Amino acid sequence: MMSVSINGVDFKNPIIAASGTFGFGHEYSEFYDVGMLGGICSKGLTIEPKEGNSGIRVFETPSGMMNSVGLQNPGVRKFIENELPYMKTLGTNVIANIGGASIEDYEKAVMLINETDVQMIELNISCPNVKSGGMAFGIKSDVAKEVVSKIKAISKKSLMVKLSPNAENIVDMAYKCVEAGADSLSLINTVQGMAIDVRNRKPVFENTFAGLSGPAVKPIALRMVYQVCKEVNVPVVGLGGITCGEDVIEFMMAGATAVQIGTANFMNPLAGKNIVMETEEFLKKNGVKDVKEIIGAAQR
Amino acid sequence: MMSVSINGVDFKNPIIAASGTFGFGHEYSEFYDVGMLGGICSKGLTIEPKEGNSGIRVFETPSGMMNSVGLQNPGVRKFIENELPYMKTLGTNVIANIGGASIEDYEKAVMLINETDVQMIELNISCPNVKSGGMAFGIKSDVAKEVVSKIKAISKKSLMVKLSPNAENIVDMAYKCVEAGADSLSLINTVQGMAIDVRNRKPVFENTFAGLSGPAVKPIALRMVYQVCKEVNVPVVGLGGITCGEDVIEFMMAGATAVQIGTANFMNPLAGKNIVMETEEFLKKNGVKDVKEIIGAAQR
Amino acid sequence: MSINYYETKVLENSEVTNGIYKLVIEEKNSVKPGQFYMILPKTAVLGRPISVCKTENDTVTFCYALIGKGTKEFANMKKGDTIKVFGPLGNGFDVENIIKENKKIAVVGGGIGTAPMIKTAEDLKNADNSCYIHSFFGFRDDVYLEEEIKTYSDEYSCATNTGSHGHKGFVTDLLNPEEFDIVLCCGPEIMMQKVVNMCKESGTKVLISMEKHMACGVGACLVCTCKTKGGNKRTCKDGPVFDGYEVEF
Amino acid sequence: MSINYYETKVLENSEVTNGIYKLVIEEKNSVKPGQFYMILPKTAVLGRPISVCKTENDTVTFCYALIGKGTKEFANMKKGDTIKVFGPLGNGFDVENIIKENKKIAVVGGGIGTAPMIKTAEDLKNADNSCYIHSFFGFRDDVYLEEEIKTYSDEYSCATNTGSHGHKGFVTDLLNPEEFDIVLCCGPEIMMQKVVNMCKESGTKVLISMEKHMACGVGACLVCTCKTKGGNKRTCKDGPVFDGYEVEF
Ligand SMILES: Cc1cc2nc3c(=O)[nH]c(=O)nc-3n(C[C@H](O)[C@H](O)[C@H](O)COP(=O)(O)OP(=O)(O)OC[C@H]3O[C@@H](n4cnc5c(N)ncnc54)[C@H](O)[C@@H]3O)c2cc1C
Ligand SMILES: Cc1cc2nc3c(=O)[nH]c(=O)nc-3n(C[C@H](O)[C@H](O)[C@H](O)COP(=O)(O)OP(=O)(O)OC[C@H]3O[C@@H](n4cnc5c(N)ncnc54)[C@H](O)[C@@H]3O)c2cc1C
Ligand SMILES: Cc1cc2nc3c(=O)[nH]c(=O)nc-3n(C[C@H](O)[C@H](O)[C@H](O)COP(=O)(O)O)c2cc1C
Ligand SMILES: Cc1cc2nc3c(=O)[nH]c(=O)nc-3n(C[C@H](O)[C@H](O)[C@H](O)COP(=O)(O)O)c2cc1C
Ligand code: FES
Ligand code: FES
Repeated sequence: MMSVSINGVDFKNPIIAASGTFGFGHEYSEFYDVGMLGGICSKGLTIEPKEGNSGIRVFETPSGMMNSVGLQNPGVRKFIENELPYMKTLGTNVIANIGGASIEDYEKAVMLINETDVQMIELNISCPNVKSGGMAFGIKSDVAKEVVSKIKAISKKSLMVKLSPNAENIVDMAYKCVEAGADSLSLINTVQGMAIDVRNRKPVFENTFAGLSGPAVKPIALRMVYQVCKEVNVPVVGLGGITCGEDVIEFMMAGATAVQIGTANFMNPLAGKNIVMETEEFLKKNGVKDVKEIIGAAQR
Repeated sequence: MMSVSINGVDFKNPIIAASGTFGFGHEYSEFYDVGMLGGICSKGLTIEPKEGNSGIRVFETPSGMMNSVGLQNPGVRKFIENELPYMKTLGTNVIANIGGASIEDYEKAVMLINETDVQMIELNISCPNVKSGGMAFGIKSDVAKEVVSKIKAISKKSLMVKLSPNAENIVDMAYKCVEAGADSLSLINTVQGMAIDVRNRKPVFENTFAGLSGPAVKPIALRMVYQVCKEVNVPVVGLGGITCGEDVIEFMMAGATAVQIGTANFMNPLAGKNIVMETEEFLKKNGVKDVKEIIGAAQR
Repeated sequence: MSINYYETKVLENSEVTNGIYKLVIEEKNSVKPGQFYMILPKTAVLGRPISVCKTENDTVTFCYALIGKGTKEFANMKKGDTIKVFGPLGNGFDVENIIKENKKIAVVGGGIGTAPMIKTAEDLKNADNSCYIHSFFGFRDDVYLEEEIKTYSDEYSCATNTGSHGHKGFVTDLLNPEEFDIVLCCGPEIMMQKVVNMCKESGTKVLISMEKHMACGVGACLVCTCKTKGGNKRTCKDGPVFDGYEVEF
Repeated sequence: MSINYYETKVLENSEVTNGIYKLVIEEKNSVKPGQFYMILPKTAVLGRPISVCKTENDTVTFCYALIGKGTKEFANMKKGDTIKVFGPLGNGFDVENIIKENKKIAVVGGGIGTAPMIKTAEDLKNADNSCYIHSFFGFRDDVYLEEEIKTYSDEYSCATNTGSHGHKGFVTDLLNPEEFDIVLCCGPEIMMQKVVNMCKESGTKVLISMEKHMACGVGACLVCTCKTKGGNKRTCKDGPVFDGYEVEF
């Protein structure tokens, strides 16, 4: 009743833990059997280990939060060596989220992931592109298209491209990424925001800007998912502010085949589990036999 | 201590009521002396009267709201005849907010406003542009540039252009509008969002999308104001989710010369008054003699 | 008017029947029937418009249905808690004028729309005890506010969809507008439309209290527009009570 | 571990001195000193990490300073209210090991950082009543938790910036690490850095409890990173108690 499939990869249910909010699955395993989730996206991985940003890394906003972790991660090799074996024991799909500051970075990371048994790659194109003066790959469709087609050419895994809501034109971005070979899309990553510490007269974050997530952004995320689903014919995974079963239903009715849960995990460590149960309950209550029936139900 | 000036227009303080949230000043005058505000932006005006959208027009979101009023307004002529005389008695600056579905609409409206004694025009370029298939004027910089330069050519009033956060590139948009002659800029208008009624399996709004405002969008608005202020050398009026004195300070430290208060009026009918007082208090407590001192203090 | 959101005390908050709650707060403002308050949940941005059901000794009583996030928060309040309210708002029923021109009055309520009709009937009776009030209340299944309305009615009729109480069917099955000088009505839009159509047929005056989603509650934002023959009206400020002949459904 | 956010009862919530509050909740989990709970304000997305100050008969006591939005909401709670808590979290001080290897112990607290040091001293004494504890507490002006710490200290010294109580100046003016086998410390980062430097000079062991903004509280999000000689550590999971020699300030 709850299973969905994305590009040949089967998910026992459409609820996936979002990258960067679920570590490599260890921590939340202390709270519930995370194998009940449809999948887990790893923390964003880069070819070399990254220390992440200095200064404050998190700031609460009304119904949301901003983070500036800066892709702190052990690097792809250590991930494969130390984290993946554990993740594979969890009994759910493992999605490797890959970041990079250059196309070569992405390529190297993907080559290594190719040789593992992760089910899917999620290509995070929100990373600052060192070669174009730090503007993220995910802003201009043509820049994104280049990296996606290069990665598609070498990827042996199903390739999901994770879009940034900061893209100049989300629909064009989606279209170009699919054109370049994306097997599926996920959206949204965090929305660029900022805060100012009025006592120090300085931005709160050392990097000035940070990424906004959580319930505050849900209306924006849902709108983008709806727009993108209307335009492309690959599976779309929706996320951004989902905290309950009804939110999942909204994203799926907008056209998403599956969803991811990010900030909600922080609001309640059992969020993933609860959301799976709530979604199932909603379907039962409303006489929906198969979750796939509601995908795109609100498109018109 | 609180006065600022935008392009030759003096404001007794930098707190202005935002368009569409304050009617023409009547209603909130029942609650406090709205003459204590720096200014009032009129409800968005079009050359012809507009009935506005049908169906549901408002929807609450986490720490925000979406609206789909659809520019219901009596038209510029009736505004001048019935509303402006009253607004002029309020003892504060009157800013006429102008919308339109074509450049000719904007031009006609501005010609009429030219002949009145409003202090300023705020050009709302978020309106759907009928000639370009309904995409708003405020999305692509070049489209915006055209309308702004045409209006600048005929406007006898100080011209403030109100930017949409849905612009493809907010900095480029700001830059082009200034190039085209904008005397000042205000941002942000509402962020495009949507909601789905999971019981009816339909978008909540008849127009599918609606405009998100309120505290939820503040981090995004502040970021855009900061980015724009860094780039342009005309006064910028910041808005989006401001609900208290410290929020005002944040926007001004980001570079704004003044701010507008929208959704906050709904959360508390005395919001305008309270925010003026809180801002003044903050300055006093922190030994700031002139509010102008803090403008741009957090820029770096 | 010096009203504004302010914190007041919850004196009582209890479930009167399945999903229907009664809330009593400390509040001194004088209120017209049909007027409402904006009640602001702690976790919300927008107030919830709730009609006044009764006023008495510096208290105001509301009756509300459990719908979504806001009313769920309200349902959890206890005596002694504080709550932010703002009102009374809206035009309300003009009892003085109604009573001056009409002697036989039908008071029609559907579902939670019965709440404002309690105070309406009470104020009519208080204004002129000799007026004749026949109240027609319709519910899905559970009935509530019956004792209250009976106190102020010369006659009372009830309908339920399930037939659990009174007539099985719609309250409109029971109403004959011809018997009345005026019909006063609050309930689901579909029911009010039916009532108005019936009144039009018989030429009976009818006032209805409209329900629209609101933001400002004071007439400034235009999200609560009600289309009428005389153009767009603001439900919060020009209404919620409108002449049934004027409203375009 | 079966812990999770859950609603528990507020048994007491009172201001102990200007802007400093004591909160007692019903809670049965056993807690190590230096561990903390995430306490979730009703209007917030993220829990507020607050250290345990005392545990007793199925209650946990916190002591918190009024800082911003969340603690302001906490300050308004009354006895009988419910509150969402999640804990205990973090490593805490390993009392057994500390007491095994150290007999002369300095317990140093600055400001609200004194809160976890109460339970730390208490648990040390409970583990081995023969250990010698000298507590050094520093405050800006008002002093608090003095009676509590005295109960578990063989000696107690106090410093205030204003000189209103005890030594005028910093608590670090009073501490001589050479006199101790180990120093246990919680307070503002700048103070802990000073303490660690002093300990390094005298070669004294030092454990400090770090304070970082947090989101998940369980080690999954990496927003609470503390840089150490051994690489990035998570304050919520690997800490908040770290070896002072390891932390890179
Ligand atoms: C003038 C007026 C008087 C009313 N009087 C009563 C009354 O006496 N008792 C009672 O139970 N209800 C009354 N209502 C309806 C009541 O306002 C809604 O049931 C309530 O706002 C639902 O809030 P929620 O947070 O539980 O629901 P949610 O669905 O979570 O609310 C989301 C948003 O939609 C709005 N909303 C949802 N349903 C309605 C609705 N039917 N009407 C207006 N806004 C809505 C909410 O105010 C909120 O802004 C009245 C409405 C109006 C306009
Ligand atoms: C392990 C640990 C133990 C703590 N123990 C105590 C204690 O026993 N008593 C006490 O009074 N305080 C303690 N603090 C600090 C306490 O968490 C903050 O004062 C509190 O979170 C402020 O919340 P606020 O909503 O009032 O402030 P706001 O500034 O409105 O908070 C906004 C956001 O920033 C975070 N934040 C703000 N200041 C701090 C801070 N100093 N440390 C961590 N996060 C912060 C908040 O958690 C919230 O997410 C501890 C912090 C940590 C990390
Ligand atoms: C603390 C934190 C760290 C994140 N790290 C990553 C990351 O490494 N890679 C990535 O693609 N997205 C990352 N994200 C974005 C989330 O995966 C998600 O796209 C975003 O938070 C929106 O979803 P939400 O509102 O459900 O949190 C991170 C988000 C947060 C809050
Ligand atoms: C109900 C409503 C109506 C609005 N109408 C207009 C309008 O007519 N013209 C305009 O330029 N902006 C309009 N806006 C946008 C606001 O002026 C403001 O830009 C936006 O709401 C963000 O500010 P806030 O978060 O403080 O509300 C409207 C906003 C709301 C909520
Ligand atoms: S709710 Fe704002 S005009 Fe009625
Ligand atoms: S708060 Fe998430 S890792 Fe520490």
